Amino acid sequence: MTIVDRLLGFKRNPRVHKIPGGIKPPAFKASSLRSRIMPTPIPRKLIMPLLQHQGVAACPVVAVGDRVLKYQLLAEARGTSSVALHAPTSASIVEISNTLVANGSAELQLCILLEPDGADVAVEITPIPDYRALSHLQLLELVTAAGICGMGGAGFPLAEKLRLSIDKGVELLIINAAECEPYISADEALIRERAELVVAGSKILQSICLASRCIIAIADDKTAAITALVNALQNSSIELVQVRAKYSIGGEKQLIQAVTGVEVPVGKLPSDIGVLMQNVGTAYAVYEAIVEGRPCISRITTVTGSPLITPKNFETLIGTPVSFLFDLCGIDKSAHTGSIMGGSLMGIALPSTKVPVVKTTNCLIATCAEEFPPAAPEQACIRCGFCATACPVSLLPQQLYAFARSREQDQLIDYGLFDCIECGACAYVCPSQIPLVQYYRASKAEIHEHRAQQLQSAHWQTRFQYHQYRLKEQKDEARERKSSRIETQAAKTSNGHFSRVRAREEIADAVARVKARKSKFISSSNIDQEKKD
Amino acid sequence: MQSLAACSPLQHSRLTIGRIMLLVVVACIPGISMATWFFGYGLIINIGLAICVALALEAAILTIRQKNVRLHLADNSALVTAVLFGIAIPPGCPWWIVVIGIFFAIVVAKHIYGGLGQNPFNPAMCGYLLLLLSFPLEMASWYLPSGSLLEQQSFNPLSWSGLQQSMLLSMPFLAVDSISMHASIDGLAMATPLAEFNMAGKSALLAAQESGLSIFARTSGTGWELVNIGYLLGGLFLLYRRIISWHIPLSLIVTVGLLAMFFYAPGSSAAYGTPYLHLFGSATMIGAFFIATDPVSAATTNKGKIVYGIVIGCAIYAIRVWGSYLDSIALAVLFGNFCAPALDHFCRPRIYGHGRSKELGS
Amino acid sequence: MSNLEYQANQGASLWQNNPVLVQLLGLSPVLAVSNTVVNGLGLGVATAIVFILSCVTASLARKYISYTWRFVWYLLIMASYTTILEFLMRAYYFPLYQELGIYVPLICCNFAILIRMEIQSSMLNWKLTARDSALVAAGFLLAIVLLATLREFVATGSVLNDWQLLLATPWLPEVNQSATTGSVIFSFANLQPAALILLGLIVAAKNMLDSRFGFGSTAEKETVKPVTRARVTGSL
Amino acid sequence: MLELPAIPIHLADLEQAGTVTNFLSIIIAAALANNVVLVQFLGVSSLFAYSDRLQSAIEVALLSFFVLFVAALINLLLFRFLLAPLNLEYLKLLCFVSISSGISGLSIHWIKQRFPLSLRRQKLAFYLIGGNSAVIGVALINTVSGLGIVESAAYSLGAALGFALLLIAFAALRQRLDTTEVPTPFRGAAIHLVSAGIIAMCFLGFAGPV
Repeated sequence: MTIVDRLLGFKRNPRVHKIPGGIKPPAFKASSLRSRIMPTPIPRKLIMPLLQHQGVAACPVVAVGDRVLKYQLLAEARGTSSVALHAPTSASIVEISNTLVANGSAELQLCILLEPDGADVAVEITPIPDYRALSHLQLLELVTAAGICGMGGAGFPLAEKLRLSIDKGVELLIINAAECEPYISADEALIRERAELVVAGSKILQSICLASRCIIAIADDKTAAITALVNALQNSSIELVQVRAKYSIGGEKQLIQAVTGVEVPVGKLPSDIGVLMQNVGTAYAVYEAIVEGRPCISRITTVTGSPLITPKNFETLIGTPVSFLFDLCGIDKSAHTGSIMGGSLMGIALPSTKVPVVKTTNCLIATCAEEFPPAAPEQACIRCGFCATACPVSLLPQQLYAFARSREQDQLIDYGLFDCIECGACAYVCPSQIPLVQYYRASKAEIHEHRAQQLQSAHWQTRFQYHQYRLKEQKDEARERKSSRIETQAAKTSNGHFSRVRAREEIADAVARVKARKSKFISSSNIDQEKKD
Repeated sequence: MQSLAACSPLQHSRLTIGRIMLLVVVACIPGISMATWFFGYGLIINIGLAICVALALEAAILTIRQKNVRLHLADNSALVTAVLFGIAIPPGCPWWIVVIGIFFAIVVAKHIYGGLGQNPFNPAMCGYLLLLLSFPLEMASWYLPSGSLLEQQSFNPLSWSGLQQSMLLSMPFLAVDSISMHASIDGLAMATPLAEFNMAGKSALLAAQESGLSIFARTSGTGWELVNIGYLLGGLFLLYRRIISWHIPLSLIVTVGLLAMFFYAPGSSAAYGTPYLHLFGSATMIGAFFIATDPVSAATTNKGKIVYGIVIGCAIYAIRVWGSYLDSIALAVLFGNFCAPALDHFCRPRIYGHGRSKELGS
Repeated sequence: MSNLEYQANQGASLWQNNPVLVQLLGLSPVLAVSNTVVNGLGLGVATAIVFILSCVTASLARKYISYTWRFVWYLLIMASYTTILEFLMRAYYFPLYQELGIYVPLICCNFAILIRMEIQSSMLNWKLTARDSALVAAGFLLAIVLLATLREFVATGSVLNDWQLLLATPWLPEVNQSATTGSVIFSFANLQPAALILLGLIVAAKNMLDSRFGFGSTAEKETVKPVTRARVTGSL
Repeated sequence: MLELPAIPIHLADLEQAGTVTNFLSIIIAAALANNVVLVQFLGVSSLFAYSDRLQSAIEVALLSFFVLFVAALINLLLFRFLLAPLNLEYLKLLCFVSISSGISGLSIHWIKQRFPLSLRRQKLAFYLIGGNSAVIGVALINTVSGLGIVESAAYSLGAALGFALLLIAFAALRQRLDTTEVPTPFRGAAIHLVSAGIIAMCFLGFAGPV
């Protein structure tokens, strides 16, 4: 893209705002875009993790030995921050057990293991060709039932996000097609081939969240996809915005800033400033769920990497093992050194290729030693500031790194550790090969732990103080009782008769005094607490 | 099998410190070759000696500190320190001056602080400043091999005899006969035209400047333009490769230029030197592009870098014009280094989502 | 502080708890006049005299000093002794007094003394105070002489140049008492920065000795621990 | 009378001063080239004691700027108009000490009432500022420098400015040094002293201006 083009593009899109930072790693999208999206055959085994998104795991409604049909519910959503799970094909349930999945840690997760019978028999589904016939709440119900979560990678449950947006009243729906990771081409392939369906899905989303405007934001280097979208968007109220292609523009907050010029204030959600953002893949899934009536059982996944002979985009069933997809592309086993799920910058290294594709898997990379050499030894930070230039949220990663090493938690918070989106741009450019993101994650965990400990110790301190206070109180009471007894005895001896009423009054007085003192203590200890804070 | 890093990002830009430092050294080459053409081989000998001493010291200290010697030598930081130091000190000064300076630079200014990346002061300039304070005379005299013979006998400092004399100047113990050595160092070139300007009074050099001496003339006082242009080219190369950012050099050069212009204009006697003299008749260019931009000791925020450049620019001008030391780059840069942590603290960028609250649709 | 603790603690002020090398108190005279041993010794002894006298006085008067205004009293005690000392020096050691310049009157705001008065003299009787302050003053003297020796040796290659300045005037009427400039080898050591850097090196050397021979080490523990890079070691 | 201290102050050159630019140059010379702390070593202890945290360093810097300037001014006037005419010069030390500690005590009291500063160790602050050798030292230098009253005031202002700026910048530097991996024997006081030495080197470089 030449400078002239960029200038013209700028003129065409006066709405695009400049965002700080960003990097431009070399793109590897062309190889996987050479062929069209290919539907995968049914594998011999499907692994369905119950937690494929952010939030709470789904609750299985089937038992081992059951036979399920395609589209049948496997697990239902547990509460609002959970999504349902459906059978991708007709199969029998072999096992429900803890299995290795790709979740960034070595932790096993509860999965439903299916053995497809190959017949691919489906249950009845009800397509709704005209979504306008339904109210937005009915549509929301359908979307919830379809078990869709964000397809961009983060995997926030769609229904919950929509509900939040309806409650807060959003004005603008942004469809995120600014796929900026160097290896991923799933969204681009989807737009190229099914632009109309994506646009239809976006319209449904717009009518659900009641936004007055809808914008599709796409990176300006995806020329074929832009052409397809322009054609699909003719006579439509949806606008197309081309943002500059650089890495981390695809992040939710960054894209909102680029499109609207508004920043999401710290501690707030995009819906608080009246914006809802959804991925293109999610829009497509919504189209499928409403117009075709199909729940979310497949997604578009880029399978790429130089050890693969024919990298391509697959329309793959959820639960397909990664090795099955690699074999479909033809893999050079000798060159293959490792696998990545997600992009090369924000993705996770896979512990094994046996793990399944989940609803958030937009890309699978088979790595080779040349492209992904093993991490070089970490050297000293020379404060070159490349990281600060690359940071899309204007942090100072070099300072954060220094504070993380010397464990200065107050400084870390002051310098905005919790504003870090962990995009990894800083670590990508770092000439000292410092795994900066790893430091930040460790520091975040440490600070959380420290805070929990502080709360705990504060709790125990108040308990202890109260204990001390109670002991003292008991002593006082005993003394009081003793003195009052002496008094009453004295009164008895002096007056010659015992007044029951007066004694009761005295007791009531004493109790009131004690209560007053107690409440005073509690309020004073609260004040102390506040002072400490 | 080989493994990937545990934590994202799994991809890397492949730029390493060693490569950055090497590029800085490469960018020095035009300036060094110009200076060599002007001053003879003395500069090359200085730099070579400095590199040898620096690498040996670095390796020794890394061994004492029980670090991985090969890994840390490969970052080439000692190389850059040595080259910048070698450029700064006058050619033809004895070898022990180089050793003392490098020792201070590598041991005190760098490794006492914990090595590369930890030192708040530019090591090369610390070493230079120590020498400037300890041996003011030696540091002010830039010997030119038989400089007085230049015009009369068309003496070439780049010739074999020039090399010989340079060697003798640096390592006097090589001379068998001490008398012959003394005979050959009668040439004394000033460090910079500015130095001559400071020493010879206010107008002597000015007159020479304005009488239209060719900038290619290899006599003392001129020729420094060429050296500066060499460093300017090297600096532009670094800018092009994005090794350094534009903030520090630009703000520094603009500050020095503006100050020179402001103080030059009102005085009819032109007592403080022309902007041209300040920018090209001294070490401003190497200071702006190579020394002030040392990432370890400079400010790191963008706003901080601009203020840092301005602070150094003002310090350079003040020391040059009102101070008693001849060349002020080292002093000014160290002063800037001292201010850098405070500048970084007060010039932090606004983090996304903090502060400004703008409404949608406004 | 109880008597026992005090007994156990004595000697600590000389090295482990040295006012200059550890607490960084009273640095201004140490740094400023340590360019020659003679100067350092002169000012060190003068400071020690004021030190002991002030502490003893404060200890004797501790019952009459009001708590709120005690610092003003302490400063006034020190200032009085300093003024007396200044006059004595002017009478008997005029050349040395000239060499030391402004730093003689400045003894009156030496923090090492002030803090010792605050901690010890307000609690202890005058005998213990005298012993304690003598030790601290010795520590001060030790530091200043150490630094001065180092600086003078590096600068000139010899120590105790102009030793005659230390002799009182009445006994040496004829000797030329003005400071002579010796041959200079490494003039940097005479400059102010060298005082700071060399003192830093002495402190570091002290830390190193302490940790090597296990005198109650004052060096801080290693707080920065490099995080090792975690790797995925699972196989494919 | 006292002679000029052994440390070169170059104030003799300033006697012809009389114009605004000369006041400016006195201020700059006192703040940088003859920085009270690092070149004349007045108040070094406070520099090291108060630079451990940047926030408190800023507060102490503002406070000591005020105290240093006002105390030097009052001491100057007292000396010139009371002590010198009455031949009571031998009382100057006692007067300076009581006045400067009184001023700092009052100013801390005043500030505590109006601004809830986070000044830690306020007692220490009191006598480190009140008994600060920079305060007394500047007052003493003013008695011996032979400058006029206005020039002495400018010198005091420059000295106060130099002290405050140095304290803030040094605290920021120390904050950075705390995050670096200084070898164990050098950690703490040693590295701070070495850094101060290097800073003093570049302040010396300013010597000679004006």
